[in-house]
Amino acid sequence: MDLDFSPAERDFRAEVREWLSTHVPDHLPSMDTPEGFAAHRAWEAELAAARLSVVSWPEEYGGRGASLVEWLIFEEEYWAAGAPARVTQNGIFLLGPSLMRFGTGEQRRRWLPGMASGEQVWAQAWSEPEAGSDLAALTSRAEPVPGGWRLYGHKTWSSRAAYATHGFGLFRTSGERHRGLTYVLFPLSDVAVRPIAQLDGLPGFAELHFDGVYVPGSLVLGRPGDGWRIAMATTSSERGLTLRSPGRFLATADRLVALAAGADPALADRAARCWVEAEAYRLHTYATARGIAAGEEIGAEASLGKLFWSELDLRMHALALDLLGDRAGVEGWLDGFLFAQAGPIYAGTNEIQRTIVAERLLGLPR
Amino acid sequence: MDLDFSPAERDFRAEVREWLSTHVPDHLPSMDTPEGFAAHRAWEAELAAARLSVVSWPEEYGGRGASLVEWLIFEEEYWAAGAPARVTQNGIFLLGPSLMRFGTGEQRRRWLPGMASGEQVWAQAWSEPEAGSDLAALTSRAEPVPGGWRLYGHKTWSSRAAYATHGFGLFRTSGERHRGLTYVLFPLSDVAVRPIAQLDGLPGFAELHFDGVYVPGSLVLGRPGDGWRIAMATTSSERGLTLRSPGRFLATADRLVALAAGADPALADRAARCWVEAEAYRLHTYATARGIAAGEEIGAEASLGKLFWSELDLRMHALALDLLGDRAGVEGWLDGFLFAQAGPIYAGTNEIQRTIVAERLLGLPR
Amino acid sequence: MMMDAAFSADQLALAANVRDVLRAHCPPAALRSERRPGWKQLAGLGFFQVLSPEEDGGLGLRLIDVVPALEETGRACLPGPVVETAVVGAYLLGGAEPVTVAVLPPGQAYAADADLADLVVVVRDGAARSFPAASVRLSPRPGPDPCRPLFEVTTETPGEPLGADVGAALRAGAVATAAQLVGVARHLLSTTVAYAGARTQFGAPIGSFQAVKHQLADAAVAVEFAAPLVWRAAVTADKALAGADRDASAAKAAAGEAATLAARTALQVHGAIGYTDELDLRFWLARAWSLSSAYGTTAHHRERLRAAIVDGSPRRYP
Amino acid sequence: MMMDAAFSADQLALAANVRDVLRAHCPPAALRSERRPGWKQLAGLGFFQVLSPEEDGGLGLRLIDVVPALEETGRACLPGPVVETAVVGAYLLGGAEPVTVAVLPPGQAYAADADLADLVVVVRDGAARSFPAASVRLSPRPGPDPCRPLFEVTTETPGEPLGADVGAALRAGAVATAAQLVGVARHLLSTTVAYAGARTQFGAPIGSFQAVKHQLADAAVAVEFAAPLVWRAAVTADKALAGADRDASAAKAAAGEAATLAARTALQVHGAIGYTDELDLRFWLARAWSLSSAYGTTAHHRERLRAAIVDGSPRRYP
Repeated sequence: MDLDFSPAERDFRAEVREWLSTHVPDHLPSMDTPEGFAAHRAWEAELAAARLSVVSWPEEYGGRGASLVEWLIFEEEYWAAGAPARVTQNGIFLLGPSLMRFGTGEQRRRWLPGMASGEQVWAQAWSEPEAGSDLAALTSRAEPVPGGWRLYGHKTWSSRAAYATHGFGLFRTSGERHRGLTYVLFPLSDVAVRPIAQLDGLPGFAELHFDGVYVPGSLVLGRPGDGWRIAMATTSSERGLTLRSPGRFLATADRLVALAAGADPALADRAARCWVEAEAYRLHTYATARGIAAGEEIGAEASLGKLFWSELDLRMHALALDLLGDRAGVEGWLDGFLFAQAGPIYAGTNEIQRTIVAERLLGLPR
Repeated sequence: MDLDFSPAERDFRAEVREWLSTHVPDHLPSMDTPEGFAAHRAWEAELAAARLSVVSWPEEYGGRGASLVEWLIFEEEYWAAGAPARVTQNGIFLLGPSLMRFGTGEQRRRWLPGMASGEQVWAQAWSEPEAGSDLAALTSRAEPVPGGWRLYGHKTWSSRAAYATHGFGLFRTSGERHRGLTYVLFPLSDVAVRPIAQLDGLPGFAELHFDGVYVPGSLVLGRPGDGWRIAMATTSSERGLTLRSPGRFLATADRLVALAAGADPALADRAARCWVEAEAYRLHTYATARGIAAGEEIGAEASLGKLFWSELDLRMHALALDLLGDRAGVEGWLDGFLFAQAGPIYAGTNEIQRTIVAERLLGLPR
Repeated sequence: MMMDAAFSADQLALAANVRDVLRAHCPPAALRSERRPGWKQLAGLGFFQVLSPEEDGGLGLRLIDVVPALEETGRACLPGPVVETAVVGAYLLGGAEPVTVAVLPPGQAYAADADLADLVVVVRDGAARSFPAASVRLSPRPGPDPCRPLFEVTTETPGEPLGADVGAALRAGAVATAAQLVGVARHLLSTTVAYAGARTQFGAPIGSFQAVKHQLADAAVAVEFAAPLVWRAAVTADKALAGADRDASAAKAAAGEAATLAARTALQVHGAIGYTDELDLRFWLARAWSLSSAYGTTAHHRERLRAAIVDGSPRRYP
Repeated sequence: MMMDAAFSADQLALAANVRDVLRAHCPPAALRSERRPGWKQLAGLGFFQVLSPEEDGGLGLRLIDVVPALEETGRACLPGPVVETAVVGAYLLGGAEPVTVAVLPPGQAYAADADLADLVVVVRDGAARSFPAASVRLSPRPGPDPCRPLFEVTTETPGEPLGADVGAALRAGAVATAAQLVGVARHLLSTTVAYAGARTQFGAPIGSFQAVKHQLADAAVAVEFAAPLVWRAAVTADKALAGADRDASAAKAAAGEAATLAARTALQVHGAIGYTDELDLRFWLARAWSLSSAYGTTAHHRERLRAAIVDGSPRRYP
């Protein structure tokens, strides 16, 4: 496979690069502070106004109907330009694709445009205190009431929930382990949200307490009992293409290589290795995109990618600390270092990913 | 703890170094060939004549009653001098300690001196085709007959058995998984031995077929049913101090460092790391020796050492191949490379060692 | 896994042909008894002239077109100087006549498979010279791979200087070897998965233990992400793009490391039996080790990458 | 594990005293509320004068004598400039008066814990100068460790030159920090083992899964074999033997890597909760990271080791 881009793709890249070069803000405060959250949301609105917030979505929802390859190009340019992390990411990368695939026409029209513009910011609510890796053990429940459901229970590790407007998660509607789960959207206005401070002291996560929160039936995605299947499709896209596009790692690797110039050869060696591995992830992703364009489904293969990028991200940030010593914080690498620590944990721990690779791709016995 | 040696220890080191400097043969053929086996046995006899074959054994069995520290000193000098691998090692390092601890006075007097002199060369016979890591699943059996036992069954991966004179192993005398095993010594003259070629094409292992081989009762070590307990004591010494003394790794690391002079800094870095790790293994071993001298038992701790040296040995030989490229064979590193591949497998696989460390030392649940 | 998406139908069809031929004519048993199994049949496909110009009777394909087929030669552990004859020879000699070629690249002491060669190409000081086999003396030297023996080459004639681009030929040799290493690694993985599913210990197939699963998953990740570097390197080599040497080094280093990891994992999962002549595994272990040091060791390519990327100017984007 | 055998009864008794004091006066809760928990009580033991000569009112001990006690300060995650005050200060200042010391070593941009210092020692161009805290300006700078804040130090006076052996002082600082890192790693291991025994997923304690066991075992191996390098470095530093710098680098690099591995493993086993303020774990994670770059990063010490061992003359045997 060539990495030759079509004239249209080149034009698109040029347009994105040009726009970013004049719009990317210098440095926003952390999105886990109130002022940072507001600043990130304003940035999302600016992106959306240029129709660059969700380029691969259909035009009617705020996108451009761009191809997967164009989306990858957008991401490369976005991160290379040093643009901010996306405060909308749980919505646009996790819920959005599920809505497009499993939502009704009305649900799509109602929720996707606001997600694309950053007007609504969505938090995911998978985990519970006793169900982290083992999602089928969830106990939070949705009880049927006339016209809708009432939610009860306790979710945790809900990213962004401290400031988000809406949430989505799985709630138990029957006792069957996997088939008793239902996928529910909910406004956070009615939910008791308790922020959880992370390593950096900021509330990147929150606990959600549901005490009979009412949601109308129109907020259930798919059919009751379909939640597991929809969530697996969602987490598979989370593990795979959409959450962690190569652009981010390419940009990190390029910055590392610049840092390593003149450094001890043993450190420079590690930087060169990271650069090559980011490139490998890029090439692999283009091949996957071509496969998807040709009608292939991305399933357990996504686990290979998740293992690769999460370990690469750890190595890159460890190298940055070795290169910078106590200047890592001042040079802006500490947030990334801490975030990289979470890579092998979220979206299915790497232990779970290894088991998926072994059983589903390699065919080892359960 | 200091690494200060006493005047007596220094004198001992000087004596050993002096003797080796005038006696170590240039290069012996592989001990897995008939001529190499004979040459190695002749070398063992030469060592024994200088009372250097088993320095830590009591004088009556051919040793010098040396302390553990002196034994470590001997080993450092032995490998630093480039002396040959020990063809007697399964006897002197595995069976010998078990005989001293669990054997009768008569058994000790009968077998230890010939083991020390290399007159008898012992092969170990633990594994069976269906019981590699899972020794308690052994099915080879010893049936009681007047005056002794008859052995039936099939052992495999018996190191050195192609040319050895005697063997030792576990045989089932009752159905209880662990407590039905008995520790038996046997002459190889009555056993059908089928050599197994290794990666290098030489018969480093053999299969042993027992078809009612008779052994007198005096060849059972400990009581019938005690085999598991005795074997565990043996494999613990195999994992620990006796089989893989630091001297060997120190010598390898020193040779590597010499090879790495002038090499690319990334390779030199790996060589320096190996050198330090070999030193760490040495220091750790001296501390262990001091602990043993103070009356501590070496148990599950041995697994830590086995994990460390086997992984270090792999890294050292991989580095040698990276430094030497296609000259690795000519420069004499290929045998060591192949042997290092077996390190994480024999004497209890590293997976089993990690589980032992986790459960017995760290206290994780079974 | 999804990597097939990287190749065209024609490229995959060539690989499928090679695979079928090697299944029939280079089965594992042949590795013990034949020096050149399957070569005649591959020659019948035109495989050894695949890169030669059509006017010379070759197939006129590019390096990228044979990457999947080269992977199959690694997967089958095909003995003999495959890369030398089909790739390096095509670059250096043009390929007017079908000859078997052995190569002594710079930085290496010995020529692999020189016992089978019609021509031995020696590259020293940036220049390549070819020697008819009859004019050189070959002395066997120990190496890890029984099916890829090493020979010291002593020349007594000046040989014939070759005018072609030596750098391009060696670069193609490294990329082709990387493709073979990916195939070797894939075979090691699949054969180990099969063994782990069949072998039981502690009352269960060993492949059901997490420790075995996770080791194999890590090896699978390494192979999966080495493969795209190989096709990328073939493309940039074909187009002689800036960065072609860098990409070749990335491919060779990553494929060598993936194959070495797969070999280590295979041996660890098999246990002692993997170490012996009882199984065929040892041929692929040996191939992983021997090809890792062919056309530059992994360490050599890592050094070149450092120079190209950290000391060079590593722009990625078009 | 068996490493206690490396120390004398007196050395272990001092460590036990420190441990008891810190259990009582520096519990995890204190890390959230106090800047210097346990310091008064440790001072009462003479801990901060432990290396100072007896004629100056110190205990006159050697560095090796306090290695186990320093490990305990790491195990307790004791905040404040412990190594600076008890070790580096003793080497540089003699220790006539009990003062709290912060140090800005060469190669570092910021002084840790300078907010607590009576004296700030700045080492530049091989010379050390001391500055009374009142004479310098401190500007906080971001770092990973909430209990070990970093400060940029701006001096406006010439300071007082210190005549002592700066190299020996920094070397002792590196070794002492390595001892703390071993203690940090041990705590990370034991607290993670406890969590893995209690937390259930998929119907079993997660500590019963092989993947968790084997990760923890690997971290235990790293800690177990870093520890002897630390006591070895303390001994050679005390005796000012040739190779003392090399041994200090070996200790610091190995302890830093062991602690970083233990931190990674702890976080992976804990999952998302390990990442948060809900647990105390984060204090030890932060300490592992922050001490890894104190008195030279791991990479710096690896570079020094390469120079000393491969380019130097690394004889080991007496």
